Amino acid sequence: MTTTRKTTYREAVREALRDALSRDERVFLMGEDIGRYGGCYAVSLGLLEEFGPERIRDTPLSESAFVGAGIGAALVGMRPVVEIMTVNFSLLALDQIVNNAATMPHMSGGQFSIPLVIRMTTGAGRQLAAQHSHSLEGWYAHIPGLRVVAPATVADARGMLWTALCDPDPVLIFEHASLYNTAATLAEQLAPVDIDHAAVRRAGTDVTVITYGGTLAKSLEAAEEVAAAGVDAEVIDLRALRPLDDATIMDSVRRTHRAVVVDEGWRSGSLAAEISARITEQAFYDLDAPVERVCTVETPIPYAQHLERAALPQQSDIVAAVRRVVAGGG
Amino acid sequence: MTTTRKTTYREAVREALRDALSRDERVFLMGEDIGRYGGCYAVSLGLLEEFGPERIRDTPLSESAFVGAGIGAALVGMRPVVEIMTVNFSLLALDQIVNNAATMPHMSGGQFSIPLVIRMTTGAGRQLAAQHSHSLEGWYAHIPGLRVVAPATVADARGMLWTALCDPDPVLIFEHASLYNTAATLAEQLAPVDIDHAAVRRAGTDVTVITYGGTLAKSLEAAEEVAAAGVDAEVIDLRALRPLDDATIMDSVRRTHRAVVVDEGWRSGSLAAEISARITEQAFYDLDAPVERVCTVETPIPYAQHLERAALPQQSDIVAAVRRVVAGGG
Amino acid sequence: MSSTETQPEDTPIDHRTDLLRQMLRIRRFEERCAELYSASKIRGFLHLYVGEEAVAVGVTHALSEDDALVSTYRDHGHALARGVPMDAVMAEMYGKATGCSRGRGGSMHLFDVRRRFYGGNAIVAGGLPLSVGLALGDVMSGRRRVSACFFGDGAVAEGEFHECLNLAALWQLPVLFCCENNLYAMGTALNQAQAVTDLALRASSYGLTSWPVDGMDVIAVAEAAQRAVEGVRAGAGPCFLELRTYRFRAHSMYDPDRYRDKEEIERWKQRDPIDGLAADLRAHGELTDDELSGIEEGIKKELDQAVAMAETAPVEPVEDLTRFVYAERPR
Amino acid sequence: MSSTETQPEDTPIDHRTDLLRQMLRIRRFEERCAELYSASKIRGFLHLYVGEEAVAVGVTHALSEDDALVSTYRDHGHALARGVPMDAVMAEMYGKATGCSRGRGGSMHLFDVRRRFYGGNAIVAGGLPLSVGLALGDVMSGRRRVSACFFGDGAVAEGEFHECLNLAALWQLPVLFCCENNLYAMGTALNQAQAVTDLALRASSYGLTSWPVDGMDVIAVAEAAQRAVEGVRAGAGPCFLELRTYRFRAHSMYDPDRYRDKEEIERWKQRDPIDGLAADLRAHGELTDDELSGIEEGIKKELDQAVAMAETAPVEPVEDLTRFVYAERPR
Ligand SMILES: Cc1ncc(C[n+]2csc(CCOP(=O)(O)OP(=O)(O)O)c2C)c(N)n1
Ligand SMILES: Cc1ncc(C[n+]2csc(CCOP(=O)(O)OP(=O)(O)O)c2C)c(N)n1
Ligand SMILES: [Mg+2]
Ligand SMILES: [Mg+2]
Repeated sequence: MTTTRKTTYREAVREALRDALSRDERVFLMGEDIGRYGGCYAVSLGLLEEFGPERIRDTPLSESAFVGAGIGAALVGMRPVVEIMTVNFSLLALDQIVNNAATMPHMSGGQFSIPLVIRMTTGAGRQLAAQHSHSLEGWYAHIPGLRVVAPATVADARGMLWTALCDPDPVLIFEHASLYNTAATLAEQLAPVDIDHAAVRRAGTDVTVITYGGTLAKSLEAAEEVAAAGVDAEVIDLRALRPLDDATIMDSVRRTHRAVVVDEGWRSGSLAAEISARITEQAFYDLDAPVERVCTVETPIPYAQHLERAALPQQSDIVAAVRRVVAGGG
Repeated sequence: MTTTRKTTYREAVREALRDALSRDERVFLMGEDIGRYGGCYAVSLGLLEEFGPERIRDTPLSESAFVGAGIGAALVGMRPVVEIMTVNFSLLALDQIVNNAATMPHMSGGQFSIPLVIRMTTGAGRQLAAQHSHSLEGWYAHIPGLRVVAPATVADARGMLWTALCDPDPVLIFEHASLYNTAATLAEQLAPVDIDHAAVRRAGTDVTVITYGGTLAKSLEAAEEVAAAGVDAEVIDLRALRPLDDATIMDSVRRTHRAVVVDEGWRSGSLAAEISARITEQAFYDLDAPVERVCTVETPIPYAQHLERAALPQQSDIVAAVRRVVAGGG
Repeated sequence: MSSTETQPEDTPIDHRTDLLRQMLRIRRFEERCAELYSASKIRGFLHLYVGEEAVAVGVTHALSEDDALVSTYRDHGHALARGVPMDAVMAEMYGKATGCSRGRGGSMHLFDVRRRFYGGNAIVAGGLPLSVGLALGDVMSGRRRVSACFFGDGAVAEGEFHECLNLAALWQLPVLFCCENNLYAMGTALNQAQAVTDLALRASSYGLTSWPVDGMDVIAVAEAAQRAVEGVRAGAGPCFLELRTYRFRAHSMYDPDRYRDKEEIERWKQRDPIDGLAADLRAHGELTDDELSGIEEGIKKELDQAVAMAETAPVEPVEDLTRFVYAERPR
Repeated sequence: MSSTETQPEDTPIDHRTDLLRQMLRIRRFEERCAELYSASKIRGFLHLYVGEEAVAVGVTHALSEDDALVSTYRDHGHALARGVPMDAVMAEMYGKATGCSRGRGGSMHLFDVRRRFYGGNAIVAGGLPLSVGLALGDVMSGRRRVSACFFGDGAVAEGEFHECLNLAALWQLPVLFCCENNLYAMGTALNQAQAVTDLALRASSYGLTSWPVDGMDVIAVAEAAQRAVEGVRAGAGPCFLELRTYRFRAHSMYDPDRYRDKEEIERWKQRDPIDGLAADLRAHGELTDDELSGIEEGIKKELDQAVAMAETAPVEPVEDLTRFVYAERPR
């Protein structure tokens, strides 16, 4: 018999951090305002008091230096968990991530590994405007040498970190900012969580909706909405954005013959494009209708609520796309 | 009667710069080693002597500062042409490009425009290894607010710059490093060159090969190779990577019913994925076979010649993909 | 930007009262914003400037209309002091079409091209390169203008700070770097962020003129800025002012402010730039209770009107969502 | 890393001769590389260190085997001085499987985990954050090791330089910053890149110990590095050495070297660190012609063998192209 408890996504990440810090003394956290402030999303609140300033390291505003320092520390056997406040600011550390973390193991002929975890928030929906709202995880998913994951559920938020820390390669964890207050019931005894596979979050037979992170909930709600109209949608949560789990996607599409990809990134050059291209390549003859994408409108995210809403993928957009895909084709 | 002359791609870019500097006194160049050194690819050789240090500005190694300074200068009416040595180093300036240049016009409600041109080289093929060889123009093509072009021909290298400078928005010009020594015959009297449309570089009826920049020549050669075997390939040079010219692509695919996208970026999350997804969305029912992609293998580019060759899209890979696409389907 | 009447004394009376009025105007505006935030009229992030008003008012006082200003996400004070109309700022906070950024920017991204107010930058240190470029453009065009740039003590740790100070000094560009040292970057105290906490000293290592200023004294700020601007405008190269100040409120509306001593905050509040100047004016018989009430009255009226206008202003049509992503072109 | 025999004098004889030998070894290696480049045996970019050998040899001399070294694209000298076997370096230049990076790195990306040689970084200033992290990891693990990082005068302008110096000083990390000031970054002279060209002074503004060293004198470098390493290892925080040197050849094999005076180059060649030390040793009767020939002979043999081995070594199988993109996992 397992006991359970209600946990928020925020608490789940915190628990995961606390757990990792307790299990392995090589683990430490580094980032802006993770200590005294408690984390800009209050994720790491209390950890400084519990683990001390050596292991919960507040950094100056120097994204490139402290991300690079994380790489260096990983090279000598530490297990750093570096937090970048949002993916928007990660551009300042991109050189270190792309030119060092992603290349050194290969470029050195396998002499080094970089067991580094970088966490950052992503996504819009809170009226934070164009410099705090973008979804650039798709960019990172383009880079060989990186692993990219996006926990969309409380359980994944709780479980992915440890798996990522056990991985010998740099793993980037993207947490959609709108998820922190969501809650779910977790078992007291937690099983290990993989970071390799997509998950079918809702089984269905008529169409496959493929999504991840912040748009999973909207996709599930859209699936319920169309269910009322007799359309049975399968909803896949990618979980891992790099490498992608083609098998789970294709297995589903071969059964449903229709696919809609939902992604909060801008449409052109989105991760959704990659999924669409792969479905074309691997399941073209199984398709009864063209793959559709529901993405963010191609504009910097505006502040005004009605404009931001209009820019982002909404449940109604997903429903409409599902309807089109189901109506279309043969 | 027009007179003509043989010109290299390098000379064409230099001529374009000289021409712009002569035509408009608001134009100036800024970047690392563009003056006394003559440009790391000798593109700007002689311009310092001709136009002086006020307008040919050697900068310190400070990518973020001088790209941002270009944005600022554009905001007060200058027409800066900023050179970043390679797209690999542009990661250090990405914050300025993405968070400022691409957002300010929109974020300010249209109060500002940023008539800035940023040139950079891209691409591999010269054994420069993992920190000098990547093709990240696809990333930039993801960003609303930017325009992205890739001159693949000497004529475009000569003509695109002025059009870009006349554009009120930030335009990024990607020059594949392998092109500088290529040559072609240009008319003495040059017509304006647009930066909006793709170009059909070879007309054909059996399959559409879509490419740009450094892989255009390989694609054209592949087309000749398959022509010998009776396959008539149409080759499209995208020219503009953002916004994409869907009409030219779809028009062709609707005629040929088959498409291969060739792109030196890594496959996952490539620009090629976007093209594939768009073809699916807009011309699905015209397709006789799944769209194929020929991209770079997902690895940091290695130094050793045979490994680098194996990593990059080669003529033989394109030929093979064309053959598969033509053989496949109905 | 204020009264030009002069008196034999250094700082003429009207001028000082006007500075007080401007600071009060910012203070009252932000207090109202905090209320409106609680009422969910304003959303997103809201960073208040309460306690730091002397800096914005003193520096902008020294600038002429031609000069440019680059700001941060903590930009209400800068915008108002610079002359961006209060109703346009308030409408922006409401996300309305009449806002100074047409509702697209919100609190962190106020813009006003007519006042040469280049916004509202929410990437820490991200505005510095812009100011360097504005100055470069001016120099190359033969215009004698100054580009001033506000940023916090936190920004000093960023690589962009370093690149920009060096570039501006190397090219002797007319940039006035205004570092608002309020001792904290979010919850990170200056001495946890900088190995050397004397920021004016640090800046001088780039070979530019640099000095610390009491940022709680608007007269001191105005005088320092005046001196700095004169040098910069005259072509003496960039200048760096370390404006020592303090924010009385939390970093943003989300911040529970756990990282500061209550006593420290109280100590700084004793040096409230508004109270200080008001007391001084009173002591010198330059301000009566009636006059002060009159000022408050005027501000309240302006503020009420700004709120009323913002409340009823239209929003941008959703169809215009992608307008301005690219410049509008003649067709 | 060299003779441990000591003499009453500061710098024992064998030690000095060994330093000479190490510099000569680097010089001859690179001269051969230049030939091999012309013969298209070596490809890509090739940045020679000729003239700067005293820096690599002097600094590595002060490091112990436990210490770490982070290098740039101009890394042959650093690698050889650090003890990376010459045949592994040469094989890497050939792109062979026996290369110290298995042919994947080439000239700019030499690596050797056993010698704690962390490469070969071709992004200017990109190695600095790594060295800060290596040092951080050591401190957190309770190891008393030093992380040394080479970079050029050009790197000093980059934001990463600034962030790293501050972070290392703030956290008092055991990093030895070794700035190879050869007065040029490609074609850009130091005074065209830095408003303040005294780099040791600039570095000291971060609150770390810092001084300039004659980088053409290997003994001076070795002694300075020794002193610096002692302090760093003892926990006195990071240290910055400005090693004043000069490259005798062009920036890379592509560089026509148009931006420097021939006289300037000649003037510096008068201070060739190898000639200088050899002459000094001779003058003091510490080196005979025969001994020098013997050293040259030994180096030539090592070099010939390295080339011969590189010529015949196998290349990595094409099937292994994507090996090491991700770590190999037990399955
Ligand atoms: C590059 C970047 N990193 C992190 C943040 C998050 N952030 C916003 S304000 C702030 C503190 C900045 O402090 P300071 O520069 O001192 O300005 P102040 O808020 O005190 O006015 C931080 C860390 C950001 N906006 N940009
Ligand atoms: C970020 C970045 N920008 C530009 C370059 C191109 N580049 C390679 S070496 C170099 C000069 C560096 O000079 P310095 O740091 O003084 O080292 P040196 O070559 O003199 O040893 C430049 C500009 C690069 N590799 N990385
Ligand atoms: Mg502050
Ligand atoms: Mg140099």
